[in-house]
Formats: sequence, structure tokens, C-alpha cells
Amino acid sequence: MIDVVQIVVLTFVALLGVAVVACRDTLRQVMVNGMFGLSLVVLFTVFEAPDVAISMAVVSNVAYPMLLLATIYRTRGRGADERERE
Amino acid sequence: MSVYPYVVAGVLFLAGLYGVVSSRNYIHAAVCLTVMQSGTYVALIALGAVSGGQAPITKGAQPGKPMADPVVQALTLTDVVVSVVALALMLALAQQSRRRGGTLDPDELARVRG
Amino acid sequence: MSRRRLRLLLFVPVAAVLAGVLMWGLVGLPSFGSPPHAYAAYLLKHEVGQRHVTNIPSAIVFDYRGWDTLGEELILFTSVMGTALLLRRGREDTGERPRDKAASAAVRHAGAFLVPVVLLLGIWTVSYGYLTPGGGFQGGLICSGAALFLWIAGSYRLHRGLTPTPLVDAAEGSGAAAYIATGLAALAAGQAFLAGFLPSGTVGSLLSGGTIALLNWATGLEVAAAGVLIFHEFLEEYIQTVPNPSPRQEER
Amino acid sequence: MADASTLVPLTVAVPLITAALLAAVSRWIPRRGPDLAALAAAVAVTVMSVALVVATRDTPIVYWFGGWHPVRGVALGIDFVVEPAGASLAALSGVIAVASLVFSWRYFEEVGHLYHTLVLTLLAGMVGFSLSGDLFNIFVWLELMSVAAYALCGYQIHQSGVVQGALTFAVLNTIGTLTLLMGIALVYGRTGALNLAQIGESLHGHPPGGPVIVAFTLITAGLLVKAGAVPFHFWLADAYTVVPAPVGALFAGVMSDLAYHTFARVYWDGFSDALAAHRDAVRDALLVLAVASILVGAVMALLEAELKRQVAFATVANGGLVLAGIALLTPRGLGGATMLVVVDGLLKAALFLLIAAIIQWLDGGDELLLHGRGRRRGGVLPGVLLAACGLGFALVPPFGPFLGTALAVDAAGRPWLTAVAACGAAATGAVFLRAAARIFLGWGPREDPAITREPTESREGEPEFQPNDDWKRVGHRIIMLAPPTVLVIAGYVLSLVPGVADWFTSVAHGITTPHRTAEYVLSGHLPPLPPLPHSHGHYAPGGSAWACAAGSLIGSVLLAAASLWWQRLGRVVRRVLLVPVAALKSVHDGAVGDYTLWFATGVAALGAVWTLTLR
Repeated sequence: MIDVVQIVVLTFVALLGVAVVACRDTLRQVMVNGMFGLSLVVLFTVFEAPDVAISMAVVSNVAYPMLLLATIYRTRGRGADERERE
Repeated sequence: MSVYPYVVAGVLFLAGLYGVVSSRNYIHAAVCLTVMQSGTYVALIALGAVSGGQAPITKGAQPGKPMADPVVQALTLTDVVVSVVALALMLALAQQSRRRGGTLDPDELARVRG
Repeated sequence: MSRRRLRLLLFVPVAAVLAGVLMWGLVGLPSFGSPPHAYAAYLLKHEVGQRHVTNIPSAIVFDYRGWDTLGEELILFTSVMGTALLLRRGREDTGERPRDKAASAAVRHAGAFLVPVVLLLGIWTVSYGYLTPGGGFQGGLICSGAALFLWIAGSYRLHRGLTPTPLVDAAEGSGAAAYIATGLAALAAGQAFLAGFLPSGTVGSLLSGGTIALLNWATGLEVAAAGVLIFHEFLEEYIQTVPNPSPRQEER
Repeated sequence: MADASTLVPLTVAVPLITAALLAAVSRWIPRRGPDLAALAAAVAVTVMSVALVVATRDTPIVYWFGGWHPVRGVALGIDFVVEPAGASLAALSGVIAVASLVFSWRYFEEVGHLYHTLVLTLLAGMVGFSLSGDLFNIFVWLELMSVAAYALCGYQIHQSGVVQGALTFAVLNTIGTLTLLMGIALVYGRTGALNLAQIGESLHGHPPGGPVIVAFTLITAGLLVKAGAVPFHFWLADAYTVVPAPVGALFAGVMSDLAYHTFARVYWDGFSDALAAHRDAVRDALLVLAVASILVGAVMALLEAELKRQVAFATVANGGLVLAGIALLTPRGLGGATMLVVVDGLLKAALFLLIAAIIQWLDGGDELLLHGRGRRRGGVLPGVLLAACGLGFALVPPFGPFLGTALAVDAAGRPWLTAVAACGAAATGAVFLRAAARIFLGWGPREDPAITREPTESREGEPEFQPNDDWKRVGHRIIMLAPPTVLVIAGYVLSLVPGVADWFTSVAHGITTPHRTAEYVLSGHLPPLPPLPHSHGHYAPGGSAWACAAGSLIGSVLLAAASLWWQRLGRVVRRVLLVPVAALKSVHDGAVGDYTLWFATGVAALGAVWTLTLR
């Protein structure tokens, strides 16, 4: 049987997942993706999967933002491309 | 009510797919792929969860409570870490798309390609 | 109507059918919360007896399904190679790397304190991986997070200085090679590939698990090195966007 | 034989540990070190795979990793089920990897160890993918293959066209593997097992419920994306056009068709019992996809000017033939399909390496650009090889593809399927006959609006070369032309081996009797092989097979001539022809969103059909 806490966390996961997809601006999406990762961490903890929760915590809050932010800055056209364009 | 976790997994899977179809930016598409991947994680872990259970760690486990499914956790555990490097590869390609093709928009890049 | 809007319009009916099919399949699964059966039930009952390891998922990752983990680890290894290959030519070699110092002193001091703590946390997660929740994969990533902290708190030069690429490259290659070598050693010892040929020690102690501990550390090394290499590639790209501060500004 | 079973893990471990060590010591080994190490590992894999083919002639080898043998029918570890079919595909991967590595010895100048590390992991992924008996393990090897392929596809990343192909490849394949993973989750939820044999046994005798049907749909879609069946094939055309040719030989030669074979294994071992009551529905749906792949692949190949894009669509068309053989769900069909995978794989690999040689020699990869250039610069062998590949695809009897197609498609006694196979073969053969005629004989006009002219430079994906005086040195030319020649000869001669058709049928019979293998996997006792159905005795191509071959040969010559000189048919015909051509090409226009929509449509259609019919 599913208890209330699991239902609430699942709802958060679903809403945040759709929010990540609906968010077109990539910088804002990084933030929402971080929250979505956090909601997944809570979900895995509530579903008694601590190993996966640790894994998701490190991945979604350290690795994803780092890679995404570096790429967004690199492709935003500030810096290097300006120099190339001059 | 007890199918709700699987419904959420399906929603995440389809949301990710919709994100890729409607994406205007390869970085956005890459993140939508990770959302789609999270759909499979939620499905896998929900399959393994046990009501009123505890984590499959025998050190400090309360006797009498059933344990969750360790196999699904083992599969998901490694897959989550692999998704980081898959995303890294995708973002490396996205950077090259911006630098070489001048755009991150899939439709525009296709037009450039002709 | 633009091509993209037409595509979204067409996607609606397709998604409806796909959702129907997917939900019909998912709904048919055994109801949520039902206890595991067959494969998982057997492992829950017998794993500690057979491998003296208290973290059952880690035992599955490094012993029962160690062959899967070998594949996953090689995926990590290959992706790092692939990222290095894809980003290799983009870099205008800037010769000496630009000096970007973390602006506020608070960040510097807090970071200086946190780097060893996070590193210790990572090593602890790896070493106790098969006793309590954790393991080579999570611990390795935490260690690479510590290396990232060097850049966040210190400067890019400090980060690259303390994690020299040849050393990290060698660490990653040897981590993956060590994993496979453990498997080959089991083969040489006359047992099956990746068999647990070492004695599996007493339950709950750090020495328990035999080859599980060995593979755990090899994975931790490899994942940490892979994480650091990936961060190197992306930081190298990011540094291109940091305007070179004039030397005078640097001395302040 | 005890020793043969120790070879099983080595076929995957040797290339992987070579790759890992190459990366670890890359700075301290001599310049040609990576080449030698990679070549040695590839040769070792080939030799071990051939030894396994011989060793598993009558009893398959089941190797349990970690020594975890099943307990009371529950599989604890992961197993490799080595049967002659899987081992021969592993050997095919090894052979093509060796040819590709020999070819790229002179091909890449500044490559360092990255290229060889990725080729070795790709090879290991393919061997594991063809041998593994565990569903999640198949997903892991598929992911390893895909990741190595993304990087190799983006090898010449500084050319703008390459980025678009690599990104399409990465996005679509990731979606494919995620669909496969969701299917695995459903199967695990329903059966609690990941081992194929155990899944088959636990689904035995029960009507297939919702999860099993949807799981089978998702797993089929995931594997067909990798195999490049219509409507999941769009990424394949873009990706194989931009990949460096030695790598393209590996992709087109074995990676795509391997997915078909693994799909056949997953179906037979895991799902054939559960879906036994509805075999016709499964067969018909797969036949529709196969016929669509044959026709779309063949027609699109005719409409392309760039040589590599032609081979990409030829891969889709040949894949359709293989899928048609599998879809018939008979031992002879599967045997023919497996033979086609081997024979056509050799031809397509040879074609890709040949195109690389042509690009370097004639400084261009576009058929219209190279008009007559082959004749002016002399050198007969490339032209002969290109024509030989064209004829091979056109089912010239009694050589390789002819016997394979006859066994796969013709033996089923469905004349319409034989006709479709003949048309597909004719068109695929015509493409390369036309290319050979235009480049090496200078026939046909220089301009052809029907065939796309890529605006970007047509050497996409190939490394830059010094002026091609390199080609003059004989040693260089031998290294570049020897591998394609050997592969074409092997592809042709394989069918002349006496009794090869019966061998492939008996091998396929081993796969299509899942109970026997499942009992052997789970309990170690091998029951006797049930006899082949009486209609499957010794096979010799019958009258309809020869008619099919004659039809496709004549058709390919006529089609080649027609597509060379169609512009002489007058203005009205030309305008009428150009409309459908433009429409078909705009569908293959290269936007990731469209391809994903096609993917979703394919999965939705397959799911809807099977949900209604398999219940």
C-alpha cells in the first residue's frame, strides 16, 4: 500500500519533471533541474533506496549543474566568441 | 491508488520525449533526455519498493520489517552515474554545434546542413 | 504554419496513443509495495551468508552482477575519452591559463576548509560502501566534487595544478584495468571470471567482502578520475569565456 | 571442452583491458604502439570467436560470470550463451575491426591513442551484445557500443555537417536505449527476472498480460532504433554520412545488423512462448516494418549522390531483408537472416573502406563531382570492386547475398515477399552500378537534379589529406585496397562453401528452440535437439529463387541505366518525377524533432497494433 508521504513526494517529482521540460531558458532550467534532482533524492529515500539517493544527490546537485553551466556560458557567446568575432 | 508511482514514471518518460520533440536548443534537449531517464529510474525503484519496508542494508536493520528489492537499486545506482557522462558527451556535441554550426537550434542546424 | 508548430500538432495524437499504451502496461504491473520475488527474494535471504557483506545492493553491483558493472565502468571510461576527443580541437591553446581568483575571501576560506572535508567524505563513502549505503560509484563522484571545490574556492590554476591531467588519465586507465585484472585473476585462480576468489572476511568489518572490496576501490578510483577529467574538459571550455584580467588587477 | 569456455570472457576482456592500458600508458609508448596493440587485440578476438564457433557446434557454452550458477531455476549471476550464430557474429565483428584497423593504419595521421581506445571498446561492446544472455547486460553492452559510436561519429567534429549528424545520432540512440530500459523495467516488474532464459520460463504457459505486451513493444522499438528499421532509420542516414569511413565500416558492416540478431534472440528466448498464441500478429507487424525498410532504403539510396549516404540507405534496405527473414519466425528464415547479416556485413564494410580509398584517391565523395574522374586517373581495381559490391547487392547467383536472401525470404513460399526482396535488391545494386559507371566509365550527365548535391564540402567526416601524391606509392595503395578486396572476396565466396545454407539453418534451429537452451542454461542438462520440421531438409535454391535473382539482376541494370539517363525522357516526365523525389527528401531533412516524432509514431503504432492483437 502507498502512504501519504510517498504520494506527496511523487506529486512533487511529477510537477518538477514537467517544469524542467516546460522551461525553455536553459539557465533557469538548470535551477529547476537541481530542484527536480532533489525531489528524486527524497523520493528514493522514501522508497527505501539509500544508495540510489546518495548517487542521485551527488549527480543532480554537483555534476549536472557544473556541466550545464559551463556549457551555457561557453555557448552564450560571451568572451571567446566576441573575441573571435572582433 | 497503488499505481500512482508507475503513472508518474510514465508522465516523466513522456514529458522528456515531448521536450525533445519541441526543443529549440540542444542543451534543453539534453536535459529533457535526463528527465526521460529519470522516468525509468522512478519506474525501476517503484517496482522494488515494499510497503512498510526498510532499506536492504542488514547492518542496523530492524528485524521483522521486509526489505526493499536490492537488484533494482543495483541497476539504478550505476545507471545514474552513467547518465552524467552521457550528458557530458551530449553537451560536448552541443558546444561544437554552437561553435561550428553557429547555432544550438536543431531546426536551424539542419537547415545549415542542407 | 511553421514546421515546428506542425510537428507539435502531430505529436499530440501520437503522444496520446503512446501514453495509453505505456499506462496500460505500467498499470498491469503487480501492485506497488508488494514484496520482491524470485531473483531479489533469494538474494535478500542468502547474500549475507554467502558474501558477508551487509550492503546488499553493493554486493550485487560488485559480485553477483559484477559483469554489468564492468560494462558500466567502461561506459564511463569511453565517455571521458569521447568528450576529450570531441572537445580537443576547440581549444585555442592559451599557453598559460588565465588567473581567475575566487573574488570574496569568505569563499576562499570556506572552500579551503571544505575541500579536505568533502574529500574525506568521498573516501569514507567509498571505503564503507559495502557496509552502509554508499559505494565506489557515489564515493568516486564525491571525490571528484572535492576536486571541483578546488576551482570553486581557489582558482583554476590551483585546480589544474593539484589534479595534473597525465596522473588523472593514468589513474582512470589503471582503475578500469584493475577492475578487469581482478576478473582475470579469478580466471587465473581457476574460477570463473570476476569470481570472489579472496576469503570474504567477517560480516560488518572493513575486511569483509574479499573481491568486493577490491572492485569497490577500483571503481572508486576510476569514477573519481573520470569525474575529474570531465570537469577538466568543461572547465577548460569555460575558462575560454573568462576575460584575462590584466596583471595589475591580479596583484590586488 | 573446458578450455573453450575460458575463451568466452576473454573475447570481451582482452579488447577492454587493452583499451584501458592504452589510455593509462598512452604517453610512454612509441608512435605506432596503439596501432599494434589494437590490431593484436582485434585479431585475438577474431581467433577466439572462430574457436568458439567450432567449439559450440553441437552444445552451446553457457558461461556464468562470477561463478554464480542458477539455484532452483533462479539465475543469480549474468551469463553468456555462446551459440554458433552469436559466435559467428562476434567473429564477423572481429574480422571487420581488423580490416578497419589495418585500413586506418595509414588513414589517420595525428590520432594518438583515443581512436584506437574507442574502436576497441566498440568491438568489445559488439561482442558482448551478440553473446549476452541477460536482458540488462544486453542494455549495458548496447550503451557501451552507442557511447563509443557517438564519439567516433563526431571524430571530424570541426566540419559543420559532422556535428549535426553526430547530434542526431546521439539523441535518437539515447531515446532508443531509454525505451529499451523502460521495457526491461516492465519485464522485471512482471517476472522478477533479468535472465532471458528465466524470463522465458516464467512467462511460459501464461497468457501475455499488459506489461508483457508493452514491454515487448518497447524492447522491439529500442532495438529497431539501433538496427535502423523504418520509421526509426532517419538518424542512420545522417550519422553514417559523416562518420570516418573506417569507422563506418564497423557501423554499417556489423553494428546495425547485430541489433536485428539480438532482437531475434530476445524474442525467441524471452517472449516466443508468451506470445505463441499470436505468432501471426507478431509476424505480420514485423513484416510490414521489414518491407517498409526495404523499399524506403532502396528508393532513398537511388536518390542520393554522396557515396556514404548511399551506403547508409543500402544498410537500411539490407536491414529490411534481414528483418524480413527474422519476421517469418521459422528456422530457415532466421538462418537466412543470420547468413545475410554475415555476408552483407562483409560487403557493406568493404564498400565503406572502398569509398574511403576513392575519396582519398579521387579527392571527392560525391558521385556527380567525380564524374569520369576514375577513368582519367587510371586504376581499375576500385571500379571493379564497386561494381562487384553493386552486383553482390543485386543478388548475383550463386554468390553470397543470393543464397542468403533465397534462404531467408524465398523459402517461405510467399511470392509477394520474394518480389519485394527482388525490387529492393535491384534498386540497391543499381545505385552502386550507376556510381561505378558514372565515376569510372564517365557515362551519364554531370548534373542530375534528382540526386541531392550536398552544399557543404563532400569530404565530410574524412580527415584532411596532403595532396594525393601519397596514392602513388604502391605500398600505400596496397594497404588501402587490400582490406576491401579481401572482404568482398570473403562475402562472395562464403556461399560456395558446401552445406553452408544447411549449417545456418541448423544454427538458427538452435535459437528457435528456446526451451532446450533455457533448460540447459538453468539446470545444466541439455535435452536432445528436436528434429527440424520436415519442410526444412537440405536446402537448394529453387526455381523461384533463381527467378528472383534473375529479376533483380536485370532490374538493377535497367534501373542503373534509367537513373543515369532519365533526363532524356523529356520535360513533362522530369517535372512529374521531381515532385515525389523532393517530398521524400524533405522528410529526411535532418531535424531532430522530426526524427523523434517519427520514433514516437512508430512506437505508438506498434504498441497500438500489438495491444489490440496480442491480448
